[in-house]
Amino acid sequence: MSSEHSHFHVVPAAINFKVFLALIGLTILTVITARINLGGPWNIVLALSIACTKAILVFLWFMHLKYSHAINRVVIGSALFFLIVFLGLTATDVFFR
Amino acid sequence: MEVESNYLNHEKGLKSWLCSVDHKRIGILYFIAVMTFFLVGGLFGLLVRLELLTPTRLFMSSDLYNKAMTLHGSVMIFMVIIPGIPAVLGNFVLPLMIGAKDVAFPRLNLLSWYFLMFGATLAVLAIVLGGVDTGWTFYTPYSIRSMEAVTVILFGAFIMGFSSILTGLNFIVTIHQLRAPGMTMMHMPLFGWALYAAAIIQIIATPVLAITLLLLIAERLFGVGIFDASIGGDPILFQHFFWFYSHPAVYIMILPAMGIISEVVSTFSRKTIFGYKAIAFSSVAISAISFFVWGHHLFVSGQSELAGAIFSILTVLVGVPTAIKLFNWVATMYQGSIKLDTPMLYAIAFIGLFLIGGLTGLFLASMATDVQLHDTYFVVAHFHYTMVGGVVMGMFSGMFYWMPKITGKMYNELWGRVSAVLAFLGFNVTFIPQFIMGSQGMPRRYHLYDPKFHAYHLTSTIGSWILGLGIVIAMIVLIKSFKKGSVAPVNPWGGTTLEWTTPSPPPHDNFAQIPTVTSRPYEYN
Amino acid sequence: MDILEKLFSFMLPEQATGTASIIDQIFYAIIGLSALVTILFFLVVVWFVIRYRRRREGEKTGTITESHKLEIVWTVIPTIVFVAIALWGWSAYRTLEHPPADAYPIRVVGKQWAWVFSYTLDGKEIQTLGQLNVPINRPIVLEMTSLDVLHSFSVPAFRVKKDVVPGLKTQVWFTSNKLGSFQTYCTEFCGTAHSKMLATVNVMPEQQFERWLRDEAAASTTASPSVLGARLYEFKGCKSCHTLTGVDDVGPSFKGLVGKRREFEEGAPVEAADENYIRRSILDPKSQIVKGFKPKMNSFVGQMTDEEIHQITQFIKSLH
Amino acid sequence: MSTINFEKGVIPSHHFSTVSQEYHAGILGIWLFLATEVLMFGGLFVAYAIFRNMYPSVFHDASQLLDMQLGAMNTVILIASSYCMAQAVHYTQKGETHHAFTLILLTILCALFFLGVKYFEYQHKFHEGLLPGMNFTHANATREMGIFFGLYFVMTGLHAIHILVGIGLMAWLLLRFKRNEFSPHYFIPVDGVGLYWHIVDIIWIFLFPLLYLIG
Repeated sequence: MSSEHSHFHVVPAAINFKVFLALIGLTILTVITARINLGGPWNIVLALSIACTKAILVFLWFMHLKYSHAINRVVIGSALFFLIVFLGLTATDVFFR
Repeated sequence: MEVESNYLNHEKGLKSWLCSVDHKRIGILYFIAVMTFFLVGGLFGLLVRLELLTPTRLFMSSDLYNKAMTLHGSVMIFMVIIPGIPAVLGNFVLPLMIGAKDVAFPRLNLLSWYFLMFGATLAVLAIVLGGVDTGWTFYTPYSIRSMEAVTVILFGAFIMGFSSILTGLNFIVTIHQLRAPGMTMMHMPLFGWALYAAAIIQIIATPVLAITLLLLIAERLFGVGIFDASIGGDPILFQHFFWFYSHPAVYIMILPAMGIISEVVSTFSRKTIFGYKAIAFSSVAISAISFFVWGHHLFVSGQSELAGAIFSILTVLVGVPTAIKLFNWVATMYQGSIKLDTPMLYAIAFIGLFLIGGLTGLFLASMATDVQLHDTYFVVAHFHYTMVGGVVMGMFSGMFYWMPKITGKMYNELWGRVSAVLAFLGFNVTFIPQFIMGSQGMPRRYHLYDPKFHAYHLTSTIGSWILGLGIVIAMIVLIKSFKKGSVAPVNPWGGTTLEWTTPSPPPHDNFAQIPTVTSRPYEYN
Repeated sequence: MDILEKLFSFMLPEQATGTASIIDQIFYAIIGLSALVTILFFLVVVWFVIRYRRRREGEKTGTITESHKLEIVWTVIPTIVFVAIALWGWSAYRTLEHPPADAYPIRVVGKQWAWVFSYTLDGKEIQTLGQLNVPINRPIVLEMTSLDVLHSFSVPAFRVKKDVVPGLKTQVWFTSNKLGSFQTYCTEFCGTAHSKMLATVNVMPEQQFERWLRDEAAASTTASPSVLGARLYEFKGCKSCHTLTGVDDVGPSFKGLVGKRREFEEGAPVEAADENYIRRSILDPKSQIVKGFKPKMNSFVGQMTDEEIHQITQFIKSLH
Repeated sequence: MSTINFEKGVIPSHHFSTVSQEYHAGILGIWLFLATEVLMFGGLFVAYAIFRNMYPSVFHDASQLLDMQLGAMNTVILIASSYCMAQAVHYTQKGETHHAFTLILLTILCALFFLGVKYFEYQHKFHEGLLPGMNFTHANATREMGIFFGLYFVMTGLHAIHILVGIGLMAWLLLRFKRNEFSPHYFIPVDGVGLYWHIVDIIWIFLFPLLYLIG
């Protein structure tokens, strides 16, 4: 039974601050790049990938998913997976009608 | 003789029940709630069948018939078979079965009961306000234009969704964190695995129902336009949103029932379950694949042919784990020592009826035959075979199996068996004619119908009386066993799972000392 | 396959198109398989229950708890059989989905609780309510849409069914090879009179169909506005709420309406109902709800041309 | 990377055998709840993705009507509040509860500021007639723009409700800090509310580019 985790990792203040700066930086980046028209789907791909990196930063450090039990990663991972299944299969209908 | 304290006489008074955080008492609270809703839903089912006795109007107007049909569907699904087995038997038995003193979050467990009651009162309010006539599926655009009570029942269903999420959340954490020492996942009884698989679906599917209902409420109040074609929205998108929850939801209903059948068949055949790993993994496989198949509800709704083909193939794949389970249960009986007590009777009824339910699903999974059978009484019979033949029979099998442990008294065995036989016969007389008239083209949700179907409807209505009688007898026998009946032994059926090691009824704290588990659950000799 | 057909043909309606047998074959195959599996299961369970009934408490029972060989067999075989059924169903669906190029188009409009079919003959549009007349042995394609909520056009005898969705064009096609009339149902719940939203498909010889079409086209050019208004009274659904007998229903009766004083729930009353009053209650009914009636009527903007409004007004005028 | 040892002198609730078992149960429970939040908003993102592909130009024009500066400022504020919350959890674990108290207060202020900006944006839209769906009355606008604003109001509205709930939770935390219930050995509620707040922030991180920055 999972009791070997009797200790708990404390995320140091320095890492929190670095993550904070990275998030602010990425926000500024996404605002700037939104103005340049990269043509085709690239604008949305770039905007989404920036948003995903920001989300991953928050997940791993602010929410200390990095140091949590593996089951928590499985939980949030499966939530995102079934979301993609939902979008994917609905798209096979809506855009091929 | 001093009565030893158990969870029933541990403390007295209504307040001790309504604010109890003991998983056993919450199980009883849910039992009372689910049984009342079952009576209400069943009554409306009988009224609908009575109205269909004659091709023309008998005693209901078309509007009233549509309201009765909608109410039968909504009450039975949201208030009876979704909370039914997990909240009543799961709450009571799971902690005992895995050697825990209580579920992980007792207070959330009580909150989930209040969510159900609050949601149910909203639904009752909707009936009083004029009723809902959209069918339990609330398809747009009709549900957008329908009367104002629909918003109230939508909000009620939204609230009840939280009850389901909290139960699922509680069970996942309980199974992960609170198993007795030595009970690895592969030593956990199969009812635990079934509740775990159902809880996964409750966690992942119910939020999408929540957002679907919110979007529909926003559509009705503010005209958001997403599902309304007049300004570019897409009514078929609502069907995608609705069925992404509602098809996995039918597996929330059936998986716990399958868990009960694994327990009952193994105990009443006094034989280790056949293929423990196969059944455990097929439960989780079902909950995973169930999220890929919802499109078979849209084969003829204007869905693209590509999506139809993909959904058709995925739908038949979800039938494979179910087939594996049916084979394993029958294989368990081989070389067993089978005793046909009431739980076993209901379990065998489950195997027979759910087999037919599953096989008739094949007609609806293949696109060509679905063109002929979609939205006819064939579909009505199919889902009643899985929902009543499956979930309700499984629920009664589980209730008769654990009632001695819950009440501490033995139920009346003779009347238990009578109820099983009556329910089985009545069920078949009610729904086999519906298969036939369905494939002949009799559409679903019809208040007035073509006289050529009269004979089938007549037989079906008579069958519904027998089914109703069987279920009422079963309920009386169960409820009476709270008051009267001989004192139940600690282990009336010779079960090997942990809940049979506690006295019946179990003490407030389940186990004085948490047991250690060494062997797999079903070792008989 | 034909033994299955003899055994289970009572479950399916008559076959009135060439393609119906494609679907019926799959139906018979699956029901044959299901019956076989159900009987096998029934026999095995009954045999086990009798053979291994409990003779005395605590007797020794078998020790087989799993057999990989058996489990692989009853995993692989159902998978193959099920996937085969799905693929067969899909290939049959493909042949039924795409109409032949020379199919005769008929437009179908589903609206709350009636089906309107419209044909075109050299530029003129002919409409029928609830009666779909088609020539025999000719592919017909129905281009369908809905004016309000979801409906579904289903003709069991033709093995044809497709939802009718507002804002989307859906289609079905068939080639009837049998004369006579066949029942049509609406199979998607659409409200109060969902069970009365029926229609009949009349399959007639080619010449009779051509002659009927020409007569209809001719009739619609010579008929007087009030006669055409009478047809509109039915087509546009006025009939379901306004009677012609003077007895009020969901809406006020049309009999003797012209010239009557009209008092409204709100707003100034109209002394004598005239053409403008009728026109406004068609285009903006909610602004002129007569006292004692509920605002149930939706606006007909976009659903009735000015000429049609003129025809219905002439018809109401003729009812004094 | 310092760690805290749990076992010293803390009694778990009656049905848990050890404190760390109770802790991990609590965290798993919170993550499961966060999964339901992600899936609920996920449904809205699916609807957004479908309608954006259906009407790309309409979404492009409608997005120009939104004020990008306000959106960017709100994003920065919410990231800052998320940082404060993460630090608050850090200091609670370190035992400096008074420091954590001020940080949570700061987070609440950021959240209130965010809602203020949102209120101003909504006010501006009501005034201009950019309302959802049917009652969309903005001049020279196509019919489908009602859908963009329908989605906009549902997404940002539901998000704003979650911010309000977050403020309520944090106020409840301040109360418990006052009664100094939290210590390096008992901080599950602080960690839980922190996780909830970070998910609300992540949802806005996705909302901002999708609604305001359609290139």
